[in-house]
Amino acid sequence: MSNNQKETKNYPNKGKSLPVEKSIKDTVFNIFKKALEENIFDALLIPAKVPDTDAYSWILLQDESLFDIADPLPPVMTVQGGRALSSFSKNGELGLKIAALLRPCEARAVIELFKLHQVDLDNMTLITIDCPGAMPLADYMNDPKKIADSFKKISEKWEISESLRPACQNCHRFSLMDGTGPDLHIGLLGENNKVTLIANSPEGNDLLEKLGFESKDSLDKWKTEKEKLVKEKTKKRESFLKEWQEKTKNPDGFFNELNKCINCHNCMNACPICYCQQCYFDSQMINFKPEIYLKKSREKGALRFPLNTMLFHIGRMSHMVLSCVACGACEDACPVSIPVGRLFSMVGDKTQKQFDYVPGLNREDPLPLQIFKEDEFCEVETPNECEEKATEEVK
Amino acid sequence: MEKKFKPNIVGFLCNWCSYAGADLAGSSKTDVDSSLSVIRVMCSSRVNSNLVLSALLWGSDGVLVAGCHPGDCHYEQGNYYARRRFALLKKIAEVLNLEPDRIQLSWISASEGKRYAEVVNKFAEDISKLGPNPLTSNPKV
Amino acid sequence: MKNQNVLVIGSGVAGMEASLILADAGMKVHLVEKDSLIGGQTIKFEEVYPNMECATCMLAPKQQEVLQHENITLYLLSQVKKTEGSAGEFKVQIGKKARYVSLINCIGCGACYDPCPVSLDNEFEQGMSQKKAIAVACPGALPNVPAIDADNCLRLNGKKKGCNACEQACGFGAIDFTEKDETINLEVGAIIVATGFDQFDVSGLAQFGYGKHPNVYTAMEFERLYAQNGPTEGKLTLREERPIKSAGIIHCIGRKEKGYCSGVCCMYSMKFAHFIKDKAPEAEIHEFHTDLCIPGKSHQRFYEELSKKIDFIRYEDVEVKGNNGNLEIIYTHSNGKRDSIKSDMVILSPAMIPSKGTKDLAKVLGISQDSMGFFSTQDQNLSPIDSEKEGIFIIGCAEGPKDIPDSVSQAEAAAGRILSLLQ
Amino acid sequence: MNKKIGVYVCECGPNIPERIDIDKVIEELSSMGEVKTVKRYSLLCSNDGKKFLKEDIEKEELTHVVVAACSPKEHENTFMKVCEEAGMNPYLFQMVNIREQCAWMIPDKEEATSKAIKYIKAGVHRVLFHDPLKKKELEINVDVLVIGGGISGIEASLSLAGPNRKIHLVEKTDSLGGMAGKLSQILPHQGSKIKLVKEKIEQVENNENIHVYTSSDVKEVRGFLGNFEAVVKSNQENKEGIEEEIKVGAVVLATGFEMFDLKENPVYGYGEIENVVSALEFEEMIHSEKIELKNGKKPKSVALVHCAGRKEKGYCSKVCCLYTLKFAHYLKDNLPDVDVKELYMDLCLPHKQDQSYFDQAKEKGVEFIRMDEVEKIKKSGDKIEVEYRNNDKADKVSVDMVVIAPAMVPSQDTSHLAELLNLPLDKSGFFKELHEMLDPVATPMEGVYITGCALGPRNIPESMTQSHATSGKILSSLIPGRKVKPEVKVSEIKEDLCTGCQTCLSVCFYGAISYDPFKGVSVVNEAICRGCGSCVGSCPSGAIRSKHFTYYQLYQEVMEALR
Repeated sequence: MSNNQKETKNYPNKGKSLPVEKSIKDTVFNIFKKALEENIFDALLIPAKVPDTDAYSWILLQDESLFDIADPLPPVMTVQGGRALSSFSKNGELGLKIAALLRPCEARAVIELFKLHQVDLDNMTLITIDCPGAMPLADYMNDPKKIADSFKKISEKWEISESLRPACQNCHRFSLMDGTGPDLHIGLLGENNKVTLIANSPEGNDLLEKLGFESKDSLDKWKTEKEKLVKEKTKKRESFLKEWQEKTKNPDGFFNELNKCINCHNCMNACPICYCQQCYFDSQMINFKPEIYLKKSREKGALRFPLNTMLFHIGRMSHMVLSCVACGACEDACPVSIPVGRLFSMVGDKTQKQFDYVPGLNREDPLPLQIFKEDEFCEVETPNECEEKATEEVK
Repeated sequence: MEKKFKPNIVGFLCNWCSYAGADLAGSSKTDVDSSLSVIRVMCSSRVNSNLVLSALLWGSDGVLVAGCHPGDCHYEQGNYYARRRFALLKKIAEVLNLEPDRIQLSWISASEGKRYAEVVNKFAEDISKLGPNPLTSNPKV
Repeated sequence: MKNQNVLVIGSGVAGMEASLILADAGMKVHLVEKDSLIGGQTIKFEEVYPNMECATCMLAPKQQEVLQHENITLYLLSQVKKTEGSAGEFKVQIGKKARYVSLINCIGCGACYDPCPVSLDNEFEQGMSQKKAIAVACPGALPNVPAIDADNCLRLNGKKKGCNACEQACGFGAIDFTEKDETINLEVGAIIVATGFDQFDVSGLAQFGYGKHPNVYTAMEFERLYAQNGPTEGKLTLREERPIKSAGIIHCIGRKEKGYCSGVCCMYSMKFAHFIKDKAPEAEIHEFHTDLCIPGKSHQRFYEELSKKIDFIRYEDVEVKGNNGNLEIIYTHSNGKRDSIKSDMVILSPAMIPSKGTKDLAKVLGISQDSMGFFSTQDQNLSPIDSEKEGIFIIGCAEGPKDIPDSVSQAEAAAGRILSLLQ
Repeated sequence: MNKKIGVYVCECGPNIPERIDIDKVIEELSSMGEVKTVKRYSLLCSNDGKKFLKEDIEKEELTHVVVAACSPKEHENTFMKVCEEAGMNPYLFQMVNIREQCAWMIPDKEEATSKAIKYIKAGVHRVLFHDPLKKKELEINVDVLVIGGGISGIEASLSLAGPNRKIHLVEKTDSLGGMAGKLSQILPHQGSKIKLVKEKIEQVENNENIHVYTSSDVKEVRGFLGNFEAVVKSNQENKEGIEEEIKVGAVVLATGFEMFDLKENPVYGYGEIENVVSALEFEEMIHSEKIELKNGKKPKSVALVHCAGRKEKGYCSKVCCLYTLKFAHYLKDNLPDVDVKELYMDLCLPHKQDQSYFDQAKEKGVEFIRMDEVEKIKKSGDKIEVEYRNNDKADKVSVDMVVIAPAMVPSQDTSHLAELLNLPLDKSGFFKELHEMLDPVATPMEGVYITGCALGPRNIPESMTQSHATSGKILSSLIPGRKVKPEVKVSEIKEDLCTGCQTCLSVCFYGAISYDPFKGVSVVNEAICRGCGSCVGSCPSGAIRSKHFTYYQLYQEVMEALR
């Protein structure tokens, strides 16, 4: 674990800029190829297009020839990268050195899963890339070519397009954040035709050094451009939050959205944070004898089945919302188009602020429910004794 | 007005402080509202969203979680964790406007029989004012 | 020492701890308590410093354990009358007063209190409230069984021979007027003395106006005044039921007279200030202290936090005067300045002195008292809890003023010494 | 096997029937499926009542029992015992509180009755989900590992060692004795034996049941009360690096203290100015019977400065006042003309004999000067000036020699050992006791005890007392031939549901949960678990079960409450 305790919290002022000759993809892959050739890492987890289909998937790439099908920024997010990574690095230490190229939201999920011991980061280099967003999965599946094309245009212009997934439209964390998340970040913003490599940890630094790169180039341009976009998207996000708070002004707002739910629990299965073997709300523990249901239905006039739909959603929320990275995977997965991602993201925003916690930001920030302070949250106690405590010693 | 609404409230009380406080309220013959049904747990930290939400969505009009005062936990730190979990739940209820006042966290020590009665009576009164839990009568749920 | 029986005198926090450890080890413990309940002085405290933990809650599980332990025989309303023999083979005689209420049959419902025609001052509450001639000391007392005060019960003192109000009210046949005082003879291998402390009597010191002005309280009175199970059910008021706007707490009462520092008063005095500030945040509180003796590792922090909220005054001398129903504290500051403040309430923090029966018990046990009246212990470095007589150990405040953790440590140490000798 | 439940309603004399219509209760309960019998009894906790209950359980061949009576705090154990005597598993029993929390708090009889029915029905439903839990017994090792060879560790070892109990005493330096061994003399009223420590060391060396490891460190400790494994590593010249594994039943930490580094605060001038010495250096001077200035002359005036480090560290070290008094006495007794000034903030003399010791010093002519704090100690010609403030006025004394009494601070090993044993530290960096009031030598790790200054500043008698206290705790829980019976109502991991996220580890105060990297799941050590259920509350998937408080059981009560 100590390997992952980062000493520097701020990312550096300098990076390495590489000119784009053929394409961004090509420039990025050249770096990876070199790293694989020189055994700086042994394998790379990266999205790829499944040959002869329109489907995207994750591959753990060791054979360089397969870079042909790899794609650092595919038009869709099929399986959340955090989920992909944890699926093979959870049980025991990785023997090999592995790098993973992830969207920032995927990397944040990885950091959360790391805190939950669902990934092993000891031999893992996390690489993130400036993310223009992704297209809704359902749209893409309807017309892959058209959507892929429009994604290309959107991403080139860094447009906050309404055809992007809602989660991506409202995402203000699409780039490197000031924390100990990824080891290396690939900046695409800023200067045209340049890719900027930014080391964000000693390991990242090490990687650049081994590749023979010196971090001497200014990051100013990338930073300016990035911050501009962050500002713009933060504004967008705030209006989204406001709109959704309005929508849930009364309990019906919440129920109206979730009433379409068919209890498939796809949202949970797609969620990178829902790491349980079996969801509590899928378990036998919340089932009762028929007579109880009959009695209830008599009392209420009718009982709706399956029974625990709302319990599932609110319950799942109470389990994972503090770690919700707002990746939108749940929403992509919902067959009945419930805006579940936006809902969770909005609640996530409020609850995470309550605990002064940003999921995925820092590896060493403990999960809010695993720690406590002696003097806190007096406002949730009844009778409220805040005043009395305000003057007392703060731990 | 039709028959006065009498709520169903579930109270999770920790064994060492709050349950003993409830006992003391009884042995001092203090009147306590009968809307609350007591469920004994060893420590308030046993109580989590799984329990509170289930109770609430299955038809409880209110849920009380009660434990030892901060610093007095029989298991040293349990109530601090309970408080964090509760704070999260309360916030979720607030954000979704699911009537956050229907859940309450209180600290009641073994010597606070009177306080137990006050807390329960006040909570029952508040819940009566709120009326039946819409989560249980709402056909959408 | 082969005899596996141990006599423990006093069931305060130290006596209980020693009893439990020995009983857990399989020893047969005979626990003698002069009162009708167990728990000693500590159960009178609403909260204990530095964490403000509720003392009743803290001790209740221990008390229950003592009551239920199969290796502990409890003798309530009892005193040791005679001892002879030596370590390993003490012969002990215990005098046990009649309770007149059966510990087995009584279920503690309290139905007998109201019918009783006699009311008297409740000593446990420092006389601040009344109780009946049949009563428990306070709500939550353990064992939760009342005792009849034979001196005041009309039937037992002969004033009204036919009175059986309590007997009639009892649905369990728990009242037994025919119960007689008993004498019990025991043989034990070792004796642990845990008879605790009393509070220095401040009524002799006229300058503090205790007894003259009703709102001058002793520390122990204040402890009960703010206790949830005390005479006001925790409501903090003056005698005339007016809210408290100002309070002065005076440390070191009796330090000069007794010639020692009691080591705990500074902290409990600050605990009072902390409590008043909690309940009445507007109240102005002054602590009048000489040396601050706050040696616990968390105590100074407590003081530093508190000093932000209340006024600490280092005094050379101090007196309390009445002033039109109000109190005035006149003092000389350590910088020599003479000054005075008005105060609604004054709390006196008196020295801890040996408990009342110490002298008699010393005689019964054949051990001596030190110059301050506490039981003497041997050469302190070798065995700070050994009395001069082998097999007799002195623990807790019977050995000298100390706080709860030190008392508990000594209790555990006494058990350790005994068990170590038996190995 | 068919479930046959017996429900017994205790009247508790007049207490319950006064407020609850028991006939109605019986009527309602009798209609419940699994309930074989419902009976009332006047006073079940009486001897007759218990006898009745036992016989009735046997007669009705009951599998489960519900007793509706007083609070479980009163008689749960009583009736569990009866069930056991009647041949039942005592955990297939449920107590329902219809006295304190029903009859005595609900004035309306009808309301109280329906509440009682609700509670009893919940009890009946609940008891059907009870598991027949079994008490376990574990073999124990009664030997003890004592870490730290100062006076506390020595005393603990001597008190614990016995014909059936071996003690492993590990000391990091090359000799026993610790700080107390460096003291010139012990305070007169604390004992006359100057050679106390020496004698104790001899006793240890002559005790065949104590094995001493000098120049050694404890590298690893694993386990729980009765069953610890530890690795001791030697740093001795000829044995360097050699590790020995030992098995013990308990661990005593007696790692002592260190002195506050006076160089940390330049106002003391320590290390800069000649003839400004620390208390420990002054002890050495007394030891060698040479109280001299650097120039070989005897000092004519000495200032004893208290409370160095008190402000910096945030606590009073308790013993400094007394030992500076000892210095003052020594100076007055041995250098008749010397002028002694004690500069103190507060005199902390909390023991009954301390004050008279102070009074005697005053009689000998020692001057006591109160100060708020030392402003600066500096050289001025041949003299040393101690500048201080008192009541906001600046003042100074001028002397030949200054002796400074520094605060006691945690020894270096403390944080390392805390990590090794998973023990909490307090705000000052000392070990934290399990319960500051009632359990002053225990830790959250049952079987690990702490004594002496490792817990905070204290004097020698107090340290010795605590060593005897640890010995009391250990001798009473680890008895040769006896087994330990861990708590039954503990937590249990359902391995097929556990994802290995280790959230439960972080919320367990007692360190009862560990992670099995091979299986990828958390494991509860039942011998350590106290059954609070905090881990259960922390586990999102419900992979932890708290025995006797399972979700199934609690939900039965919830459902009944909602009827």
